[in-house]
Amino acid sequence: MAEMDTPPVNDVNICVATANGSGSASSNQILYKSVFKMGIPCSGKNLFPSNIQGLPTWYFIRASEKGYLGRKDAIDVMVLFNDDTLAADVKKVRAGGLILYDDSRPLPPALVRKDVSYIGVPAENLVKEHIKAPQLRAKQRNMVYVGAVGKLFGIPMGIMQEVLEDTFGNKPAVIESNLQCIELGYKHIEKLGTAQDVGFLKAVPNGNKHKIMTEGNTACAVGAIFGGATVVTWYPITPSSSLVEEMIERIPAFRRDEHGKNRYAIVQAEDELAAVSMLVGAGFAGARAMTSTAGPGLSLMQESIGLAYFVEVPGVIFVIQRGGPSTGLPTRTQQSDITLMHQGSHGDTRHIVLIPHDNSSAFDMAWQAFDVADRFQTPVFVMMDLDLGMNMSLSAPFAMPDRPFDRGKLLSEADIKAQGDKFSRYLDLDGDGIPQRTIPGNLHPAAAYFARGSGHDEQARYSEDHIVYRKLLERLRRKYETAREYVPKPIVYNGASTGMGLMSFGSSYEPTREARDIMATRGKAADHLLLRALPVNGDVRDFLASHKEIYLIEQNRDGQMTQILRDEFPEYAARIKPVCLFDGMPLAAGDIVESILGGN
Amino acid sequence: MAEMDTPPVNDVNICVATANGSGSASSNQILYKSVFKMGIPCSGKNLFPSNIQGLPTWYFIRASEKGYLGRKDAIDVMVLFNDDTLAADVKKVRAGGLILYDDSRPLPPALVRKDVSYIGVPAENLVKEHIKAPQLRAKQRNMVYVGAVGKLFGIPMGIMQEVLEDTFGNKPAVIESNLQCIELGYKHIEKLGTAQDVGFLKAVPNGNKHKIMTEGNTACAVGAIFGGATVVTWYPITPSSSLVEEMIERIPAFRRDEHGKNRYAIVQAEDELAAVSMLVGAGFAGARAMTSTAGPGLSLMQESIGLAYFVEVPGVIFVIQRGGPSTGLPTRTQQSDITLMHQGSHGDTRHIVLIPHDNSSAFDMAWQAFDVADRFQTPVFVMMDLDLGMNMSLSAPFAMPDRPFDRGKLLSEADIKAQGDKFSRYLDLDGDGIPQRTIPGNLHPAAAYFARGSGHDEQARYSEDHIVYRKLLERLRRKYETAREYVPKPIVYNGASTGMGLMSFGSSYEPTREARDIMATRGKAADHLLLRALPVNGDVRDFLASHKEIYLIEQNRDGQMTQILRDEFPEYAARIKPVCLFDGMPLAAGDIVESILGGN
Amino acid sequence: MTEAARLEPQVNHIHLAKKDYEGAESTMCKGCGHDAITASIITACYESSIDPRRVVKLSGIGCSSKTTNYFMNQSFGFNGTHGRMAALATGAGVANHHMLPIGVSGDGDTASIGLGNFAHMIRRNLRITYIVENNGVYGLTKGQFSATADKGSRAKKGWVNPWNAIDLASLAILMGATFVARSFSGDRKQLAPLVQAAMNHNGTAVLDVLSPCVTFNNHEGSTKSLKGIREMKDDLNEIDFIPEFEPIDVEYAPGKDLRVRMHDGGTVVLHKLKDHDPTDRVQAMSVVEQGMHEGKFVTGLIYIDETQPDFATQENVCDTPLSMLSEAELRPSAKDLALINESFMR
Amino acid sequence: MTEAARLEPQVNHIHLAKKDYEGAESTMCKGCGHDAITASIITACYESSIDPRRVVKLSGIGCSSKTTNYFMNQSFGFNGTHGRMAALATGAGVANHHMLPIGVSGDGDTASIGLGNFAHMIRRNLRITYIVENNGVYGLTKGQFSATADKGSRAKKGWVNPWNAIDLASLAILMGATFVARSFSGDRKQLAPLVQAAMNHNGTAVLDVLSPCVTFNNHEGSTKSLKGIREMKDDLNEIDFIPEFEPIDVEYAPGKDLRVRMHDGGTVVLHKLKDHDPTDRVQAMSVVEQGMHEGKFVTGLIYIDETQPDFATQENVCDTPLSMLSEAELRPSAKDLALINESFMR
Ligand SMILES: Cc1ncc(C[n+]2csc(CCOP(=O)(O)OP(=O)(O)O)c2C)c(N)n1
Ligand SMILES: Cc1ncc(C[n+]2csc(CCOP(=O)(O)OP(=O)(O)O)c2C)c(N)n1
Ligand code: SF4
Ligand code: SF4
Ligand SMILES: [Mg+2]
Ligand SMILES: [Mg+2]
Repeated sequence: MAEMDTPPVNDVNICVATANGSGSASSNQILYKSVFKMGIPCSGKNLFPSNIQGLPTWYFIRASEKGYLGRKDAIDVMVLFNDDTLAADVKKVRAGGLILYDDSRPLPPALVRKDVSYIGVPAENLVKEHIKAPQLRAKQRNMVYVGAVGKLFGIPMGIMQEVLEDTFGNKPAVIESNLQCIELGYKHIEKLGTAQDVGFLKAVPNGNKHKIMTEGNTACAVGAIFGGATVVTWYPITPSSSLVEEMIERIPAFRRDEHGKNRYAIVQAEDELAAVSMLVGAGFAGARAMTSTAGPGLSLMQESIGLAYFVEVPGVIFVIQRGGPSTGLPTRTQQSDITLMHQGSHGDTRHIVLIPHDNSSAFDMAWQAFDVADRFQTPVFVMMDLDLGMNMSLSAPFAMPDRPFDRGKLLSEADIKAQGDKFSRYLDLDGDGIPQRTIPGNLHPAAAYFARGSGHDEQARYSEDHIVYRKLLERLRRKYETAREYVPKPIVYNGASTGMGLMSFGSSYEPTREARDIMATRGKAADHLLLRALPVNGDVRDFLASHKEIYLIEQNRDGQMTQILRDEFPEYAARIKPVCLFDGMPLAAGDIVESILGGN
Repeated sequence: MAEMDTPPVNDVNICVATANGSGSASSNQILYKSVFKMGIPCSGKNLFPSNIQGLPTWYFIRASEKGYLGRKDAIDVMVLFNDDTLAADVKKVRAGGLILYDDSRPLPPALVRKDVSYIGVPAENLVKEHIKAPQLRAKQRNMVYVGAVGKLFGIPMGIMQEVLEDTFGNKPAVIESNLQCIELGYKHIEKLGTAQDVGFLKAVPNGNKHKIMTEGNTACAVGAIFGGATVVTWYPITPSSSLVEEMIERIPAFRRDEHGKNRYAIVQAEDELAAVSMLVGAGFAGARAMTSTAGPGLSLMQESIGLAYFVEVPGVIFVIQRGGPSTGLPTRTQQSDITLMHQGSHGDTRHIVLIPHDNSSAFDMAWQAFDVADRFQTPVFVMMDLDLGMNMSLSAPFAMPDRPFDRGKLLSEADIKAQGDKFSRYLDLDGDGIPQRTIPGNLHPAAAYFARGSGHDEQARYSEDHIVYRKLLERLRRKYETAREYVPKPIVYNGASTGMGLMSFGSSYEPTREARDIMATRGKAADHLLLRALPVNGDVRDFLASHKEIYLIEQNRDGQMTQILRDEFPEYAARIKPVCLFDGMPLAAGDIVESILGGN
Repeated sequence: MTEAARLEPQVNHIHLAKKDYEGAESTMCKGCGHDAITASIITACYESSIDPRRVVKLSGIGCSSKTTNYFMNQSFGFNGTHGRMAALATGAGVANHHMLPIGVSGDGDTASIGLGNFAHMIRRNLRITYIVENNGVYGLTKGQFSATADKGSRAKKGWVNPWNAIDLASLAILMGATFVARSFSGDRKQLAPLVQAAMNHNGTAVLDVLSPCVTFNNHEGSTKSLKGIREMKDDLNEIDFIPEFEPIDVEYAPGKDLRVRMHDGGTVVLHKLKDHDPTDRVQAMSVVEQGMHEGKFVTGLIYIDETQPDFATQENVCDTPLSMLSEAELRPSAKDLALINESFMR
Repeated sequence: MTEAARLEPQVNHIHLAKKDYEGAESTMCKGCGHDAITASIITACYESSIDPRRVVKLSGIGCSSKTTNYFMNQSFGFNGTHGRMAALATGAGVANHHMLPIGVSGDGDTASIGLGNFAHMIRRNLRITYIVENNGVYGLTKGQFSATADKGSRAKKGWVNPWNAIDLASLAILMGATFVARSFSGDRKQLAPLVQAAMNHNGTAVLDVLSPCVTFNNHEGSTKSLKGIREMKDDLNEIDFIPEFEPIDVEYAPGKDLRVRMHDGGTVVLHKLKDHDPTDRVQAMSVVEQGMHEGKFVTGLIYIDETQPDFATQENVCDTPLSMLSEAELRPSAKDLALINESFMR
């Protein structure tokens, strides 16, 4: 390959193998942010165990001048800092790649491959020698590889120092000792004079000027604050916990009133049944309410999701998907709760699902979700996953909402008066399936109604009448149809298509985008449609009609999105071929290409 | 219509309107059983409120010499015994039909229709006059209409007396006073000399000779006993409670050992989360375990259903569907929990669903379900609904199971020894996706394993490896594919088809069968396929291939079964048109015909 | 009744007549205890001059849970899912803490499927009047035992209950409830003032009200039949509630009587019948235990603590209900967002 | 340890060495209390000569719940869903009541999401040794408060807990538990014999074991830190367990000491340190309450009642485990079916 001759610039894929709880989270962060600071597009993906201390974890830093942020299969550089996984890790690096290891002790000869180069840095010894406090040594050993990688690939010492200062702000002691370790690694390589030809990083002036780096859960947290979330209920569960925890950290800055009181309540529930019931109670009472969960929690919420749907209570549910079924792989990513979101609960339901594909859209959809929920008086899902939610990535900065709150058909006392002192909770006045709504505290004598999960008529009275019931279900379905044109539309990326179309959604978008470029270089140009919500809308039908061969990229086993689309568009069902990649690893473009075109 | 000239024989549709808790359950039962005893095919459907006392309830008795057991839209006879619903009920009878009412007080003139005939029976007065104990009067008033209807339509007094004796066996006082009231009604009509021309009942010698009459929940209860259910966990919920309550009544007769101890345990759980968790615990421990529930319970069970799927624990879950979503209409029927059964829980799952369509198949599938669960080591659903489960209907008698228990690949100590003292819990030795299994109490040193809902390898060890995980999910899917050929196959009823096909399942079968006959008389002959299980198998593909226009009859709003089939057979997706009838009433053939062919 | 009726004024302090506190027609069985409780709730709200428009009625699923529909038509109501009323109320309560929540549940709803959420609601001291209409049976599903059925109790179907009853009063005290009372549906003189007091309590007020199911649990062998309850009922105290707007002119015997000023106004006057101090938590636990031991249902105000902050206070919620906050109060500015974006560039 | 090691025989009564009771390598953080509890369970099973093949290990989800994997490799194990172990164990226990169930749970698992199922398991007196590894925190999800965190306790993230802790020992007693003990992960001398006794108890034995989370709840301001627990621990009694097969040769001081013969063999000998009679339910409740009041964790055997039937007995389950019954014992005959069919023809 060409790269063997002239080492590529700003196209490096580094994997760092460490142990959980060993302090590598910080060192990886420093490394990642340094690449960002150099102006090079980059993503940082953490493959961590469902454990607190001692199990293996891998961190992928991909620098890509072309701006590909998905995981890359081929690893250029492997940093071996976990003895427990040495043997397997050695095999992971591509032929021609580089292995950086701790040569405080020699590498077992069996682990020496001929087709890769090895560079040693005696981190353990260096730390033992230079760091006085023994309790710091274990954690800071990881900083040594930061320096070594920095030196090897051309990250200026100054940049790493700046990042350290940004990160540890007002803790000079921490900055100092970390800096010392980074320098140990840096200088060791410098002294060795070792070079490598795997690739280099070169600062791109203003390269990331209009970019931010963050995690999707943080984007949702900030978005929810801008969406006006006031009642936040939750029960901790990986990988969703950080979403609410970010809110806990951030919300006080914006939501304290002049008496120091909170314009919000964040309630840690005793379980997900309670979390979702609280959400429904708060939504009924008129608050912008939300919760955040993952698969097992979503399963537990099913009954009350149906209640909210049938009673027509707004609420926003963030679902950060992980590897299912059951407890599954809590620290791996998947898109496998689609059916349970879209058709969740017993009986006929159809739920609105918003599907961000990067941090900036996560922010947008997080605040929009509250508007959608209020307008349609129904639970709205924001479909995230671990890859999007917990990994560092670049995106455009968050854009200020371009419109005021939409609280939908929420009537004030004056509104009721203006319409002749009449109000029917479940009457479809406008033909869009959406009735009017009041909330407790509205003192108009006609405002109150009795909400119930059992059959009810347009005046919210109990009813078992079969015609009333059928009409109610039909209206609910009509509401879903109305939502079709309200939710975000797909984005189509057309090119010189050969009749092949790719469809992606959520975290599959980024690797699909890259896969499309790769396929084009292989003579298989394809168009690409990004789904951004359920119900599907806009150009989807056209896209299906105009492409004979369509691959729908899904991170699940059974083609859950495919099932929905095939049912919605039976005339094109046979064209839609699911590409199911569900091993729990962040999706890589190479896997998509291989699935469609076959291994080269 | 022809019926107006010569009153039809043995083709009468009677609706009895009474109030809940007024004793009408008994009187309707007597009436229904009397028709049965005359040898006339008949069904008895109860439309009851979600209430204990005082709300309206309707009972439909349909006698059909041709053996149609579905609900019929056109009501020939209306028995008006509920003042609260008089006005609406008067409208329900077809033109030319008959109204029987209590003329102790005169009917309001507004309720007098010209196109129907009225017959009065002064039940209240008769009872007041003849029944001494005032507390009995309210309840026994209903027996008066039994006698009146009997006399009007030709049910011999002797048959009604026999039925009374069968029903109240050893309670002569009850028999006597009921009989007295029936006679009051009978003689009153006799005395009046009133005749009617709506239809007659005429005994058919041996007409129901090889038929039994019962309710589907009873059929499941008996089937489960024959299937060897030993641990039965439940939480009461309409319309499923009677299934387990029937077991509680019946099981002691068969399952007491020589010391008077129980060879079963029926545990009323504190909620459905517990019921299903107990089921999983018992299944893991090796018992044939079952539970029974309805929509809201099914929603609550979602998390543990995924656990059972992923850990591969057998268990049988009866779901008696009712009107959803949410609490919905608990006493109405639907087929709207299909998705939640078939793809229940978060993550990718595919569950086996058996679908009885009458009482005899409910018995069969109830016992078979335990074999299927043991063989596939997975939760198996038996999909029922209120119409099947709680209404009286005819069927062939229960047939003794034609094969011994199939406990699947359950290894004894000797089995493990025989295979070289080796056992791997999750290893697919046979390529069918089904591994071997052991249960606690197996003392072979290799027998024990550690079950977990998190990622695991073939030896049941914890694993987060992505390849191990992918292979595990693929194997689970393979198991589902293996089940395809094991579960009951569809039944195809071919005729002189015009290329039109009807597909039905469960309680939709009977009205679809009737609809097909009606359509044939209208020159629209169609073939009919009865689905009996998921995954679909057998002739389904052929049927789809060989019919251009296919109507899939479903009692839900969104075409839940259609969605599954369209995904399974994308090439025929466009042919499959859902006929969605979901108002909660037992399905009537007329509604199907109308949906397909349009109003007559 | 007739006497009371004669004395009753036509309208109350806020000019509402008693019928203004009525709801839809009941669909309970004739004679059901739940209807009697409904009547007491109506009386209590009328007597306390509660504005129905300030009330939110909450319930789970069961015969009992239906009854919120049978009082105060002018109030918002929410009949949710089985066992989750406590959590539903928590959400509604924090969203608008100016409303007065009245929750009605059954023993199945609270002690079986809802036990965990009930316990945690108490722990948070959510402001609510939480009434359990306790009949020891699942009424709506036709007569199975609930978790409050007594050991040895016989069901209508003939089954005998092998398990000990869960005592909701002692459980509530153990979980930290700040107001715990027990009463009987048939004793309106005791129940109505308890409801009045509960509504003025700033925290979770648990009322465990024995309420015979005349259809499924009123036979020989049942301990929660009308007869059974009457025999086992044992009053700790007589209770009067004097609303804020009325002069405290009841007889008061120092030593024997106890006055408690309620957080939200009004005063409870207790005439002690037993030597029991309802402000002593340990005594409260043991008086209930002791009663059970002796086969008695101890009734009256069992425990009260007016000093604890309620949930919304503890959560430091601002005065304007969260549900009423405007966009201006909720959405940070573009400048705020710019700062956030900037922090993500470092 | 070294002393004990020297005295310890190489194999126990059933010829197993201690290492035969070990499990997979632990993945807990270094110093986690849960590992110490695992060690005590191993000791207890070894000392009592438990046959690992007769044990079923059950757990929910959490760091604590993982630990069933770290002892007795030769036992069946089931690591289920969060909060449902009690119900899972109920199913497994009734399916095969000859197995010995050891359940391990966390405080989040039991006192938050699992509270209802836990309470109802106790009510049924399911035979199980139910160990709660109580650290006042959600370990596995990284340090949120659990429902047993004390009021005012400070989380590592800085949050302060505003809610009262749920006390699992008194809750267990209230729910009718027949064996309730509390201990500390670090006190193997107390814990191991308690586990031994629990395993020989014919009903639900609840062991609330304080177990510091060294990673997320071991800082200043936490009441469940190692230091906090050591300071607050207050022993009610010293406990010895003498298995069936050993002579009872411990010192015994009449009046001060108490012997309880366990239903399934073996004897518990208690040397009282406080004036507490663990067979008195009311005393048991109040000794815990009193302790809490004084800011102490009362430990030792708090309550025991060996007279109650366990769940399987109460359910009248036959001697052969239900899971082992054959088709001949389960499937009625063709004649039976004919009779049933006939009954449906009338
Ligand atoms: C999740 C769920 N499970 C079961 C039911 C069925 N169900 C309805 S009411 C009820 C019990 C009601 O008992 P209780 O709360 O004591 O009320 P009561 O009718 O006795 O007043 C049950 C089990 C349900 N509605 N939802
Ligand atoms: C239904 C569900 N909700 C949430 C979680 C996430 N979760 C895993 S462990 C845990 C808490 C564990 O706390 P605890 O039981 O105290 O155990 P510890 O880790 O402290 O030993 C939670 C909330 C889950 N696995 N399942
Ligand atoms: S069934 Fe019982 S609880 Fe329900 S309404 Fe009737 S008497 Fe009341
Ligand atoms: S996080 Fe806490 S509870 Fe979990 S293993 Fe570490 S120390 Fe133990
Ligand atoms: Mg009840
Ligand atoms: Mg914990």
